[in-house]
Amino acid sequence: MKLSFERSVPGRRGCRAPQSAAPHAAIEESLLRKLPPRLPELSETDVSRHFSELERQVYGVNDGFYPLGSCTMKYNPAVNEQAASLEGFSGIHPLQPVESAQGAIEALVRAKELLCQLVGMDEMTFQPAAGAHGEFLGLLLIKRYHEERGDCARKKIIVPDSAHGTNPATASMAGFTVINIPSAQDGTVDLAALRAAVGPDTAGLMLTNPNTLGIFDKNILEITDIVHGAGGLCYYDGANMNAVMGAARPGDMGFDAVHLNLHKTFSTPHGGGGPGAGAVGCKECLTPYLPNRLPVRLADGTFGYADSEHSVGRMKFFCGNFLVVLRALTYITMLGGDGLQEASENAVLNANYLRALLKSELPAANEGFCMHEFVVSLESLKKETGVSAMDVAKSFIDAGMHPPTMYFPLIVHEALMFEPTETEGKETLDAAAEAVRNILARAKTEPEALHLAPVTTPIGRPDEVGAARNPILRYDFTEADQ
Amino acid sequence: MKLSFERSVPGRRGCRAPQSAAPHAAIEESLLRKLPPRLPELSETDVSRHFSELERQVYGVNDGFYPLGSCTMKYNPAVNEQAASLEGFSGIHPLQPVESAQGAIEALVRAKELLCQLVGMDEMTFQPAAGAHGEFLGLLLIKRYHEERGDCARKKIIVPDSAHGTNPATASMAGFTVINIPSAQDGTVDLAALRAAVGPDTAGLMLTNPNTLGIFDKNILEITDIVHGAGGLCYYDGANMNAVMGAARPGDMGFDAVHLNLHKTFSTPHGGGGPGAGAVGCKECLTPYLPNRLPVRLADGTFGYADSEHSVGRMKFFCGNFLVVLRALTYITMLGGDGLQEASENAVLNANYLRALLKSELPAANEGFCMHEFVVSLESLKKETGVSAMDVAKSFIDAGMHPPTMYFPLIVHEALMFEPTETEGKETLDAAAEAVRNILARAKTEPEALHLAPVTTPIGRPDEVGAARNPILRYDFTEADQ
Amino acid sequence: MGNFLPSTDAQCKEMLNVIGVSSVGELYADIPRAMREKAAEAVNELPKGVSEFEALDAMRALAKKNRVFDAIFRGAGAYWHHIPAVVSRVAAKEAFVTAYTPYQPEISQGILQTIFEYQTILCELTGMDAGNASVYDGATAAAEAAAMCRERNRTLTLLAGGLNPESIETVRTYSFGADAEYAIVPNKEGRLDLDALKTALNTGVASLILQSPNYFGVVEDIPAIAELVHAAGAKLVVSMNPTAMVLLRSPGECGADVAIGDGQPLGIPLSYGGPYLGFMACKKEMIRKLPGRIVGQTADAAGRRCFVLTLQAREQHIRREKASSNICSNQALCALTAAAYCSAMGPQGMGEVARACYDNAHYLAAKLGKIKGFELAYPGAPFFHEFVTGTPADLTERALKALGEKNILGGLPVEGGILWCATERNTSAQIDALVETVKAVIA
Amino acid sequence: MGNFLPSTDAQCKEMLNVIGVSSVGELYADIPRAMREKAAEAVNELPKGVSEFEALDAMRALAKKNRVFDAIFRGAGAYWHHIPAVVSRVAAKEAFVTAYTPYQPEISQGILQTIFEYQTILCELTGMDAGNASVYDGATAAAEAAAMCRERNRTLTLLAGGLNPESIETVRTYSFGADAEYAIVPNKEGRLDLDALKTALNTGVASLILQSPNYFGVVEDIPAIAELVHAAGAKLVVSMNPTAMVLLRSPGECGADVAIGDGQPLGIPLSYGGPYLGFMACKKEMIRKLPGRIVGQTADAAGRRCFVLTLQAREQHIRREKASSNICSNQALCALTAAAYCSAMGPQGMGEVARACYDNAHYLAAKLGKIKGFELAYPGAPFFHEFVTGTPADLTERALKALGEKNILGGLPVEGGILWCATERNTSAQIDALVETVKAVIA
Ligand SMILES: Cc1ncc(COP(=O)(O)O)c(C=O)c1O
Ligand SMILES: Cc1ncc(COP(=O)(O)O)c(C=O)c1O
Repeated sequence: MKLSFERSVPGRRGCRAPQSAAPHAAIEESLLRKLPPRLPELSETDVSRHFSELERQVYGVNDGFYPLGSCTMKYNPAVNEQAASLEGFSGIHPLQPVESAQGAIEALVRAKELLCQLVGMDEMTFQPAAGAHGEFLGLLLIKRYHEERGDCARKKIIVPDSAHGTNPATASMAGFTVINIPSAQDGTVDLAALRAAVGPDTAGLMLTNPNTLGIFDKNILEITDIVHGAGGLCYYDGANMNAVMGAARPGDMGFDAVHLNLHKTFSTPHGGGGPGAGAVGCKECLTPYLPNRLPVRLADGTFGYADSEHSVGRMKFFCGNFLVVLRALTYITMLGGDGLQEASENAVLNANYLRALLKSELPAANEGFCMHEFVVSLESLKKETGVSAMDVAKSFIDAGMHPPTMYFPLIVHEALMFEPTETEGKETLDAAAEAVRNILARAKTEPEALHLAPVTTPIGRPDEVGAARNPILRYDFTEADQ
Repeated sequence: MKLSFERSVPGRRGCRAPQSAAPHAAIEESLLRKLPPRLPELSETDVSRHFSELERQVYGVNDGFYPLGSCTMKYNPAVNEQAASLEGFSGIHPLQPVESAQGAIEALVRAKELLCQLVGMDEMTFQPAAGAHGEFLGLLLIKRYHEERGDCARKKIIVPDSAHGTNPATASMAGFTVINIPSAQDGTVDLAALRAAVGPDTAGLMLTNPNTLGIFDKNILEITDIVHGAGGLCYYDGANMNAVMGAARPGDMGFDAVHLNLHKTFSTPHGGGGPGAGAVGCKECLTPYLPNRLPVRLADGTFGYADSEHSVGRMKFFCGNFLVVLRALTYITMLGGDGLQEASENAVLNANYLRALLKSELPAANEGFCMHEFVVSLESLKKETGVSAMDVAKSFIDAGMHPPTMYFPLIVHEALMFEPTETEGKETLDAAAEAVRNILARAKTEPEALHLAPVTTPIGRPDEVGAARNPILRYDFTEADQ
Repeated sequence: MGNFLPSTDAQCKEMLNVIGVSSVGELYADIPRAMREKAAEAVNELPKGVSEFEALDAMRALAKKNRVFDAIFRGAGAYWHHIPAVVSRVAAKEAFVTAYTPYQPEISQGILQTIFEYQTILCELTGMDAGNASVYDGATAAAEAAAMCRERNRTLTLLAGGLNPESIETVRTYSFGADAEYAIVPNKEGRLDLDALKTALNTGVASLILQSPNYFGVVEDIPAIAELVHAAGAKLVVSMNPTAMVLLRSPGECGADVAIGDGQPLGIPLSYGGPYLGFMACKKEMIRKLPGRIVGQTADAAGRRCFVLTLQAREQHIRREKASSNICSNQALCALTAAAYCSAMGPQGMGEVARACYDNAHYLAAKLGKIKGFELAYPGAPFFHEFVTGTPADLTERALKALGEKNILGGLPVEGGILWCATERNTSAQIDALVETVKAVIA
Repeated sequence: MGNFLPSTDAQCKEMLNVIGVSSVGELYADIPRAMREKAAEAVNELPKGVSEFEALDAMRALAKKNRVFDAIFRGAGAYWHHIPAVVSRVAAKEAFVTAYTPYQPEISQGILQTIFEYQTILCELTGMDAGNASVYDGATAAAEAAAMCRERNRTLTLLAGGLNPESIETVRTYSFGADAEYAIVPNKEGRLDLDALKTALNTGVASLILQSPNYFGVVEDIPAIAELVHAAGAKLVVSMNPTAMVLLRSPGECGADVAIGDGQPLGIPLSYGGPYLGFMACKKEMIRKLPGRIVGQTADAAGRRCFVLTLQAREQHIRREKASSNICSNQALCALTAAAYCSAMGPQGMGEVARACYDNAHYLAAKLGKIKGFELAYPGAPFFHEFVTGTPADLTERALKALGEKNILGGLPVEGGILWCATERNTSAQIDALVETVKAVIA
């Protein structure tokens, strides 16, 4: 379809600004922009149609099953959006006086109290804008903790090889050396490897539990003990919290800090890639290092902010992605403790059900039960038929569903990772299993066809290699002029 | 696609109501419903997906060109919706005290003052919910007018054969006999026929000008004079007002009453068939008969309602489709007098341009220029190739556009009626003309193919005859049980 | 002004060239010059256009002049319910909002199917066989029902005294148009006086239009009334609040021939009275007398199920002066909204709403009824979520004023007292606050 | 609780059967029993679930505790602009809202194309060659820019004294992580002190991060600074308000290597500070150092133009600990919103907004500046839509309080005075009211 620039008509105009009644003020010529930006020149009709057409080329959770593993693509209640669009929230300035923003600060405090209780932490900040941002803050807390204790040799962060890419990337950003440890055969942390890795240079461990294979590491207390025993701290990547609300608290597992992806577990929509929010909770030992402007309940019953001179500093502007937190609070308020627990239970139920349906066809990457997601390996299918995980995933599109996550975690070959979430009904899971069965049957009879999937979409598979080799990152206006 | 009833899962539940803290009150057994209604049992996920899928099967103005003649499918500014959803409008009760609804009544009064000025009327009511409803009120005003003057023999309403179907239907509903008069060769009112038709039994004339052929009747003053001369009154069907804002006022043409389709000219969205609003304006002679609860500006500067003992009575609940009027007011406020005039000018320009582009291919139903819409006849095409107006219209769908109105007005054979509206750009009109040219070319080379159009839609042409012969007007639950 | 004229000056010029004129003015040549000048002058006197921001700001300023009450205890035809967020989102979907009547079924299945679902839901709620795609509102539904029941020799419409007075007025207006007769059958102790009904029923009676729960909140004895009406050879039209239908016996179960009402409680905001949703449903025998759009199921040539506007031979665009009604544009988006509401709530959710309305109203009635001057006007009469207290006029005024000061909209003053309403939105805290306020007025 | 668990009890049982367990509890067998019990206890102590209506009502009650000002004259990183209604509608389209990162291009072209359009718009505004799909906000954009400019032997980041203090703090935090150095180059009379800059520039300097118009509203002499910075072999990062870019010389025109900032003024509501939109754009040479998602154009096998996430070799999911940044989720919907805003306003509309901001701010400055105690702190320094008056602390407090009483949010107290802002939304009536109120305080 056309780009907005290709719909543009020279001289056509869009929305008008109010004319200022103020006198035209002079501007020094040298300050003035010379080349006007070539923005699209569209009428409102054009804008409406352009974005309607674009939306029709997007598959959202509202279009069907979206089992994108590790991303918790649950259905997000419409009421979240209504709450976030209340003018009392969307129309207030971040720097307006605290007395005039009591409701906003109270919302932050309430959200923090509820979430701290849920994950077993003592304090929480909402400044980080996403999970990775939260991880970064978490590691800075750990860094500052060791520093303040004069424990300056602790420069290493241990990360299992099953970890999400943000974990090692974050550790690097925080100035640590990353120690990757291999997983045990069953996908859990290899305790021996962990014991071997820890030492006086250990700053901490980053772990997600359930991990990216969807396994709850039953040795979790031992793991955190080993790290603590060596003087390190434990950081919990909470991206998979949707499995264990009401079933296990990171705080009780022995973690010292945690981030929660509010846009995953707490049902704020994903927006095509964001915005999210990466709430960071911690135990008392780390509290002093949290960013300033910490929302607090004051002695007189009002709400305000607290600063600490030990803070690692600010993570971004203002109080984080406020409206995302507000959506999460709406969700938590509606579900309540009981509802959150049920949500996790159903997420786990759904994942195990789908896994059971697929078991005979697709070898799961591990034994036993899974938590809210599971990984299958198509390695043998690939060997037998030449059909790859990618081919199967793309064929899923032709069946009217969003593919599972492909090729993650990296430790499983030809991996597909399914996370159905609790908001899907049995019939959707049945249909998904049926679709996989059909695809696998076709893989045997007509493997070439699957290499071409999807065929029901406006475009086929794009040339991604070409895109990276010869990057075209913006519209080329000279093209149009020819 | 599935019906909601087919997505339903027994026992699945949707939105919860708040639990009442009041004690459970007893109900007499005999009052209780015996069979619970078989409503769909869906989760919110299901609801979101169901209606998303349904929306993907609707072509709206946001999807492209929609030249549905007589319906004025202009682009409706998004801001109208924002204004209508302000809680100060959407959250107020129609029977709350006048003092607590001053803004609402002021809105009605402002809208009425602006529109009266625009069409040259003295007073206006917003009670009618649509154009046809407005027509009905208009004729009741006329009926009461004659009655109150003791002029009881006036039982006939003259309607040209080019009129919209609502006109004669309304005249019947209002208890009049309809006198259809044929149009002159050029599509205007045949003055001789009109003169012959009027007499002491004439209650009035219903006319739209420009008429349904898109022609402004240049004899309009003579026409209204003839009717007035015979003692009748003149009613203006304002559905085509989009052609003449700032160019001609029904009041100045000699009309005594007029309805305006706010959902056409004044840019409130069509909602898949409604709601609209049929504001009725009239000259002073008819004012006493308007429905009660007439919004007025009071002497003290506040706003209230006025009643008249001569009123024909109430047309519906409360004050009409209030939020539709509010959207119209937003639109009028934004455009201003100058903008409304420009809108009409551009509507006329666009229609004449498209007509000119098509002239060589499609004989227009009349000579000269058109106003905001025009009618072409495919009679000769049909004779030559067997391709009907319907076939061409359906082929338009395959070209990605909404068809023009088909087979209306009835006086033109194989009619197609194009109303591009002012919110379309030249390139859209060029594309439409190109599409018509292609279709006509194909009509000559492969007429059979056009009988099968559209082919790019989820369904082909439905069996409408079968639908009417064997009406299935609701889902049959027994079907599902089998 | 505004951003709604895409054509640039250059494009306009090109277009004029193609048309073969030099200005738009030439296209208006058929309009008498003096008439044009007058019209131009008139628009010149209108305010000039402003930016979107300024227009919206003007509307915001108007909205602020209205009082949004914290709690509403007034019904009388417009009910304060919670609207699930997903319903509002569905009803705002751009294609639903901007399309028109689905004349082209191939690109309108989404709307047609929704209306078909709405019709089915309507049948289920009312206990009827078929429904139309909507009429303007509950009052015009009553007027249309009166018309559809008239026969050559039966033209008199009886209106129950408990019918909403605005519905009565509307039927009266339509009857004036139709040159048809109507008569009001009075109430006795808040309900239709069956003796008066018996007297009124004669061979000229086409129908009785009955509301239950009636305007005063009281549930009528529909089965008994149906028997009387049918025995006289007339039709029974029952107007019922759709929320009540989930809990109480439906019109169909009670023997009505036509069920009508206003669908506003089904997800449509109060909106100062409109747009709302008139619904009409009937027994099989009367289908071809139903006015308005009707959607039917059919199939395309490939046998795929699909939906179309059907039975159009009743309608104005085909039958013109012989049409059963002149209705054209209706309340389609409101019907879609109601379908979405019923789908989002489901039978359980709607049952809970109905039950909460019932319980809250009875709780309120029990508390209010104990206050001097606020005794129930019709003690012992069954009611759903509205009831009348027999409050004297001066006390009414004082009570409502005191409530207003607490930003509570109290009941509606009606003849003989106050008509109260409570819905699922009226929490018991609100009810208690109301009762305390009223008590304070008395004290 | 809530309507988000579609499975009925019967279905759950069927599913458990297929899995081969009798309860969900068995699936949690790997969790130590004591841990489970403690977690269950903890959720038990949380409030119970409520209906949607009650949850929304609770949020409404919170919203009411915030004050929505009638007029806002405060900026400092968050700007009060009109958002065209069509932009809000576009940004609320359900599929845009609910989809995630477009990992599957075949069913995500709508999002990918929007980001590609956004990147192009960004390049046009900033005068740069390439932009990314967004980072968290303007402050993290500064921190990321500092990181992308660092080289093996050039690690020192200079921060202009006029950089937003919250950006400075953020860069400082990130620097703590990176074990990298930073230094602040002080201002002189509201603008960067060029002599201090000269002194600070040495061969270890990686970049200077400069904001213009700076935090105090003053337009910096970017070309002169660019010359100095480049002469020292360092990179110049310029942070600029996107509204200002339409009127003033863009970072690219002025010689910046990287342009950053916060896109909030482009159609994103104030929202108590977030979500906003961090933007980053750079010259061709630095493209592969840009952090974050980037969308590129390519084609499918049939040669159809399409868009994909590209240059992923920089990113964490491929490069892990060697990635240029850890960013994963970003502010995609805000980028889409900004693209919709710029498309809806167009160059003319945005030009009008910029001009109205400029004129209104200068009008305000002229009026305020004449009041004793409200003289401009940097008279003669060019500014866009923010400026500082050199108001003493006690007067600041009194003036802001008086404005608050009129429901006007006055400027932000900063060191040495008050930082004011005016946008196209601040009508001259509002400005006059502000000035009158301030005058009354003085009198
Ligand atoms: C396991 C895990 N950790 C961390 C992240 C990073 O979260 P975010 O995308 O919010 O930065 C993700 C998200 O993709 C994840 O799945
Ligand atoms: C010329 C004309 N008159 C009257 C009407 C009836 O208006 P409404 O559909 O609002 O009842 C229409 C609408 O279709 C029309 O085009």
